[in-house]
Amino acid sequence: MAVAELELPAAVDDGPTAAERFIAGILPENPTFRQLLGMCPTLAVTAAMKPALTMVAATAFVLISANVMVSLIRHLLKPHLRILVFTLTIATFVTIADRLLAAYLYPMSVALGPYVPLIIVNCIIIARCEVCGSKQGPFTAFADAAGNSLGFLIGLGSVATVREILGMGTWFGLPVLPAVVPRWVIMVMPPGAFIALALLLALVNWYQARPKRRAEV
Amino acid sequence: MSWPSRRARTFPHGVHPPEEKQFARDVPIEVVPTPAAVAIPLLQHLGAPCQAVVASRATVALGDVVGRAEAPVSAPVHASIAGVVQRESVATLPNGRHVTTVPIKAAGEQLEGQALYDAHFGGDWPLAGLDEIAPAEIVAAAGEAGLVGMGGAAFPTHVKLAPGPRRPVDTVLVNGCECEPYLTADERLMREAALPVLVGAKLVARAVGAKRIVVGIEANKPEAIAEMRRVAPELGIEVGVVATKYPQGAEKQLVYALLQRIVPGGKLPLDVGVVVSNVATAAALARAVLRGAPLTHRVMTVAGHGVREPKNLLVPIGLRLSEAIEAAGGLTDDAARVIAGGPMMGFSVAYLDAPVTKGTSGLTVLAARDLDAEPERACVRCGRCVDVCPMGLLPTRIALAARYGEWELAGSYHARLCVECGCCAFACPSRLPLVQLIRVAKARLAKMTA
Amino acid sequence: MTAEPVRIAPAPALHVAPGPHLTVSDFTARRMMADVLLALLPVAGVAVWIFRWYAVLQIAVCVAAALLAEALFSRLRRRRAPLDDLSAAVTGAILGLSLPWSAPWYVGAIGAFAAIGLGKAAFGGLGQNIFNPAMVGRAFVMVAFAASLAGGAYVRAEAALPILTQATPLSLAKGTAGAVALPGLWPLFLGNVNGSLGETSALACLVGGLYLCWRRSAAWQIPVWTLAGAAAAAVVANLLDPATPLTVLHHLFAGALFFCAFFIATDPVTSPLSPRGRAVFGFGVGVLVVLIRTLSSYPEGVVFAILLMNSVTPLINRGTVPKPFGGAVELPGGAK
Amino acid sequence: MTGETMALVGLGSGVMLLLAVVGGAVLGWADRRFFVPVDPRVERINRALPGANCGNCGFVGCGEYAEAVAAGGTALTLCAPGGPAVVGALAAIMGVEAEQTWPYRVIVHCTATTGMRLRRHPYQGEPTCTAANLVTDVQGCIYGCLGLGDCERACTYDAIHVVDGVAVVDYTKCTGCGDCVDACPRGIISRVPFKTDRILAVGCANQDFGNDVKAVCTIGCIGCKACAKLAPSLVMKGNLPVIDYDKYEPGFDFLPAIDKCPAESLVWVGTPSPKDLEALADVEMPVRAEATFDTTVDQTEWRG
Amino acid sequence: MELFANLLLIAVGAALINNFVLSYFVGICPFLGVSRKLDTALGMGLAVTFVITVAGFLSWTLTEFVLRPGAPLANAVWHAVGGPGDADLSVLAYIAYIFVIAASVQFVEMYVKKFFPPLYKSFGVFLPLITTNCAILFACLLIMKEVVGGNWGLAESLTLPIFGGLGFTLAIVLMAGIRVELDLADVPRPLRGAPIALLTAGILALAFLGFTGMGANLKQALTPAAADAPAAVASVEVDR
Repeated sequence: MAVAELELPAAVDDGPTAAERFIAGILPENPTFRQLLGMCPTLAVTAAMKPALTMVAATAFVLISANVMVSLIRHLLKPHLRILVFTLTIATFVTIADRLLAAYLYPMSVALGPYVPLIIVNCIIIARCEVCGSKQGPFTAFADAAGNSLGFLIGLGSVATVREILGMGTWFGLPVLPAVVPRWVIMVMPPGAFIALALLLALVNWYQARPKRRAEV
Repeated sequence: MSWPSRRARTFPHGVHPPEEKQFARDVPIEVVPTPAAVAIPLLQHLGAPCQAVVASRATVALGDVVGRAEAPVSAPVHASIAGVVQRESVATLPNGRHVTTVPIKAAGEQLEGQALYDAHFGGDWPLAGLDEIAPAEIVAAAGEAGLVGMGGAAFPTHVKLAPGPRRPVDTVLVNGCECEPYLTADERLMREAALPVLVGAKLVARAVGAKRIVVGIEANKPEAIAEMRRVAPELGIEVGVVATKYPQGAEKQLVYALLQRIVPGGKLPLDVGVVVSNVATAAALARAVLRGAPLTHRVMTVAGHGVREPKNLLVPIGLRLSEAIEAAGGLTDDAARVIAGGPMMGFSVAYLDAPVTKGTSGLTVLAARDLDAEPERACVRCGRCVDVCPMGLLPTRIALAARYGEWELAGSYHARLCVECGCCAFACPSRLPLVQLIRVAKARLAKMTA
Repeated sequence: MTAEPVRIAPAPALHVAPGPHLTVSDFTARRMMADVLLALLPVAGVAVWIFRWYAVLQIAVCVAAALLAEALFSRLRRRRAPLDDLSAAVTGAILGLSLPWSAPWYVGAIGAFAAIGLGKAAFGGLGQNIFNPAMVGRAFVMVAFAASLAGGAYVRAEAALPILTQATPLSLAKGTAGAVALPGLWPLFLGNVNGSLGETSALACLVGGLYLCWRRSAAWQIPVWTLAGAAAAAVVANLLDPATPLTVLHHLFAGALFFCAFFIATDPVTSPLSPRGRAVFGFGVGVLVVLIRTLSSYPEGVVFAILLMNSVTPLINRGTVPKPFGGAVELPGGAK
Repeated sequence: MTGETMALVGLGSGVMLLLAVVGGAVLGWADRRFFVPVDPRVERINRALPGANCGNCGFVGCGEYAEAVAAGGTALTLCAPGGPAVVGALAAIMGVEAEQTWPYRVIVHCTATTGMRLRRHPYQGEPTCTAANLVTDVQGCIYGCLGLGDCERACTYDAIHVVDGVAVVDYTKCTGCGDCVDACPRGIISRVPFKTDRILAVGCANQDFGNDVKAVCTIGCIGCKACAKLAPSLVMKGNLPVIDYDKYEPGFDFLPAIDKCPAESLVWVGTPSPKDLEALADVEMPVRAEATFDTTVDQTEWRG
Repeated sequence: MELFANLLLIAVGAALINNFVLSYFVGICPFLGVSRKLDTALGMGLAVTFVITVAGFLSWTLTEFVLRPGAPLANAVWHAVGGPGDADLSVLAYIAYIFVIAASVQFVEMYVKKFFPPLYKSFGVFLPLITTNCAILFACLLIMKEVVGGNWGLAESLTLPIFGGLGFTLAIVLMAGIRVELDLADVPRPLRGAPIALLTAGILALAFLGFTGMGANLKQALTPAAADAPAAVASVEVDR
């Protein structure tokens, strides 16, 4: 997953355009479903929509800031130090995000607990810095980060939707299932996270394989 | 001297397939009339093929050398009828070997009927003077007569009897178990020709320098045990009764049952000081040494619901399988599967023009009703195969690894120790072709190390 | 992967096949499953006797849902539904018998779908699942519908049958330390107590289980070592905490231990292959059951113990490959 | 900004600086102390390889192949998925002059469809070629294709299929990786250089005498040697003609040989994509998989 | 005795009850990525355990002496420059931790590469990944929280990472055993790879739920007097 990207050379070519990067991040290279990156938050904070979206927002802030920042300083980077620089850049922005959350959305900050600082080690961000930020200009880096943030939103949003509706009968805290429908408490617990993500991934894989199968028949 | 304990002895695990010996156990050995032609395969043994030494249209007599062994591990083949040599052809033997054969068209005077039977088993068998024969002489006679193990392994006997400067052999086991269902050829041999069998055993012991000779017979052959016990004391040979259980006749299992010696994995009985010889091989050795006669005929059983008159036949090597079946009355209408050998380890054949070889101990013909109609299902890991495996392996794991191409995994489960006895597939409730899959794994592993 | 059976044509159209050409006639995978169903009869009988229509309904729902799920998931994979191998029916029956009488119908149905779908079909179907399907289903609904399946759910003041107004023995033991009178050992053994449908009568489980072992449809090592493991752990628990109301025999006869030992742990697919592995597996199940009963907040530990040991089974299998005949043996001086 | 904040920032910076200095010093020391020399080319070769770790090169993975290439003495052309482009890249890294060569493709040496095979018998058992090959009399010809599709399952590129009982290569998809060559238990698939879009192949593997071939196949090669007399790159090996593809001349007129063949054993196969023919900047392909016609059913010991 | 009971609780809590992978979802990347073979999984688990312990020790040191409000070293400098009250550098925590982790991982990588080449060859590529292994940062954060709160000393701060790492090792080894088994299974195509691994993890998580409540009961059993004190095991109230 991230390994392959980390091993890539700091190539000189220009790579895809900003628009291509943006589009690719949303679906074709969706960080959650296609690249299986950032699994920790996808499992940990998706019991309900609200924390999930807060998480996405914090991640998006860090991702965009870090990607643009790395892009700006890309000519100064020494290859063997780049990962360290990325990490420290990310850690700085995460600290900012964490303090902002604590200041303005205190209940959310408490609810997300250590998962906000864990954004530092979210593979998506390092992967984007490595693949795009360290090689392309700030505008492309911004588009790339934005696209991937949207992709992350889709990933977390879909998992959280399934879990919150099945587990609590609500969506964003608003009741959507009638009270007679039994609530599946398991969905808001750890096993439910694994199972929901597994089945969603299987669904995506199945959908991907479908047209090919048709063509064969 | 008789076997110290009269209690039947055996080995761990194994299965009890239906014995089905009733078809031909009480039918005396019958001599097949000389066929119009035979095809002598140039490779009937484990090892290198022979070189044909007779030209097309040459005339040969019974017992003339047709193919000469040129490699160390090989055995010559001889004409089994008198006649005229035809152009070489190929044949696929039941075990899958594709070999060149030398066809011989019958011509001239033939040794037939009772005369042929007497030449094999009748007449006098001198008991005195056996100890004066030089071991080298016995080995040479076995080599010239083209003797191979007739229980099915078909390993050249002269190689087995001259093991070289390895550990000393103290015991010769004569294998009269015949644990395969349906087959009764060895049983008939022991009942009708106990003397040549025991004389042959004596010669084997003389050749390898063993002091002790034990005949192992399964408990379900009381007449054979009685007959052997009648003759054996004269020659100082013990007769041991072993439990009726499959695969009692497998070398390592027999060695364990009779002597409580464990043959280490990947080693031979020789490594624990034992030579195992089949009763038919012993009889053929006696004939080769004392009468100078090559291996041209053998006794085989043709039995099962699929043949009209199940019989034990004395047939010339190279006889077509279809003619052997005709001699047993032909196939019934519901015959479904012809098996060269017994039903557990034999190979199914469908093209009946293939020739009989020195190792063909019988033909089992199963009717449709003998075959299992249960479909193959998923392995439920019940462990039956583990419970029955006489080698103590995990057949289902090896087979599954083979099915998914995980060869190293199969190897790590000791796939190469499998003796392909078929116990696992016999016992499998899901009807998986375990033996076949293990054989695939073994072949692949052999290829990988080669 | 299954070979399409070739139709046996009349002679002389001979056909070929790999050896051996004989197979044991009275033992098939289907027969094994049928044996389990047969062995469950006394257990189900006791359940119906104690819980009446509740038991009938619960078992029927679970079996029907399991069969339906099997058919559905086979269809999704475009394969023939192997309903005739009876494995789905066994899963449904065991699931049903492990549920409380009071569980709503949808609990059984969802449990059966989780069992067959998540526990079996997702791993490739019969013979390839890692976890016991029935226990996956049971654990799924146990966590999903905690309110319907917790200890308290077994008790209904308004129930028509008097026995259903009593708490289950293990809930009693969990709830108040030592103060309550647990049911005597005889009622526990015979089954005259509240509890999940199949677990109440140790006697019925023993009868059915012995039949299974006698038929060799279940490996005898597993129940023996499960009970041994539970007994050993219970002895230790009693030594550490002499005040506990649960004696060793209570641990054995109360709850689902007997049902687990004979019917759940013995599932051949998810238990180790070799006799030695089975012993380790059984012992582990027994110890974990008692450990979870005494220390966790759940009154009963069978479900978790089975799932935990299932996850260890591949490692057990790896560690207990039997020694081949003559494999690594050094001969002591050649002959003995 | 108050002085207090300034002081705090200063303290924080100081701490970070101290950490950085300590960490840097330790790592710098470790870097020298624990230095392991690595050929820089290994890294570059690793990047040039596709990273699929398919194992076709015979090494455990791309990494090991990269090391072997960098160490020298290993052919640069072993990477089948990478194709000519990778060979070129490796050659550039290793500073080797690229030579002219041809794309490799596989040929199946059997063309008999189900109806042409004689003495076939219904088979009950594991439905794979490798397993069926252990059973006698599945079909009369013990050399020919068994048609149970081991090659089809082995192919990563969906380029070989069993059509009417015989394996047929789809040359628009074949990359010549040779997985099918290894998968075939009868060894009737070989891997040869395609010097033109279509090349001549011997579509039979039966090495028996003419009469024995006729008994098992309606189109098998009877070993008449007619073709060998008419085309120099066709040589007889026993009873079977074999094409020496090193001496194969694309322009040679094979028509007389084909016309003369009394069976139907000389066939035209192939159409490699033009892309491959263009991108020929690679050295000679040393791995040339020859069909072995290995029919031995039972390599294992026989026992009683 | 009480320290021992506390340590036992932390150990059981970190390894089983709130398993890092199955309950907190940290370290999922290596859990999914390096669990294909048993020996690599074991190696990875032990590598993580080692690194996490080193990082835990370093983070305790940093927190205790530099980062926590009123830490002695920071305070000394602070008062020397005449700052009022206590110095609070906890805002630096994340940056400091990640720096420490990155440096120690790189050190371990170089060390292993030099002295254990076979080990490096088998999972060398995953060593850099440990840097981005959330389990390690997560352990540091938990330790920080408790140390800042004044609850934990060095013993507790080492017990948590050691047993958290062992819990991770347990989970990844179980997973590897199962996945090796699944290589011989006909798993439906869309589920192959990550989905079936996640599903297996889900069922494992389900099984580990059996340990729920064990901490409180254990504490009650060990220290009857402190029965009503809050559990010492750090808990994160996200998914409860």
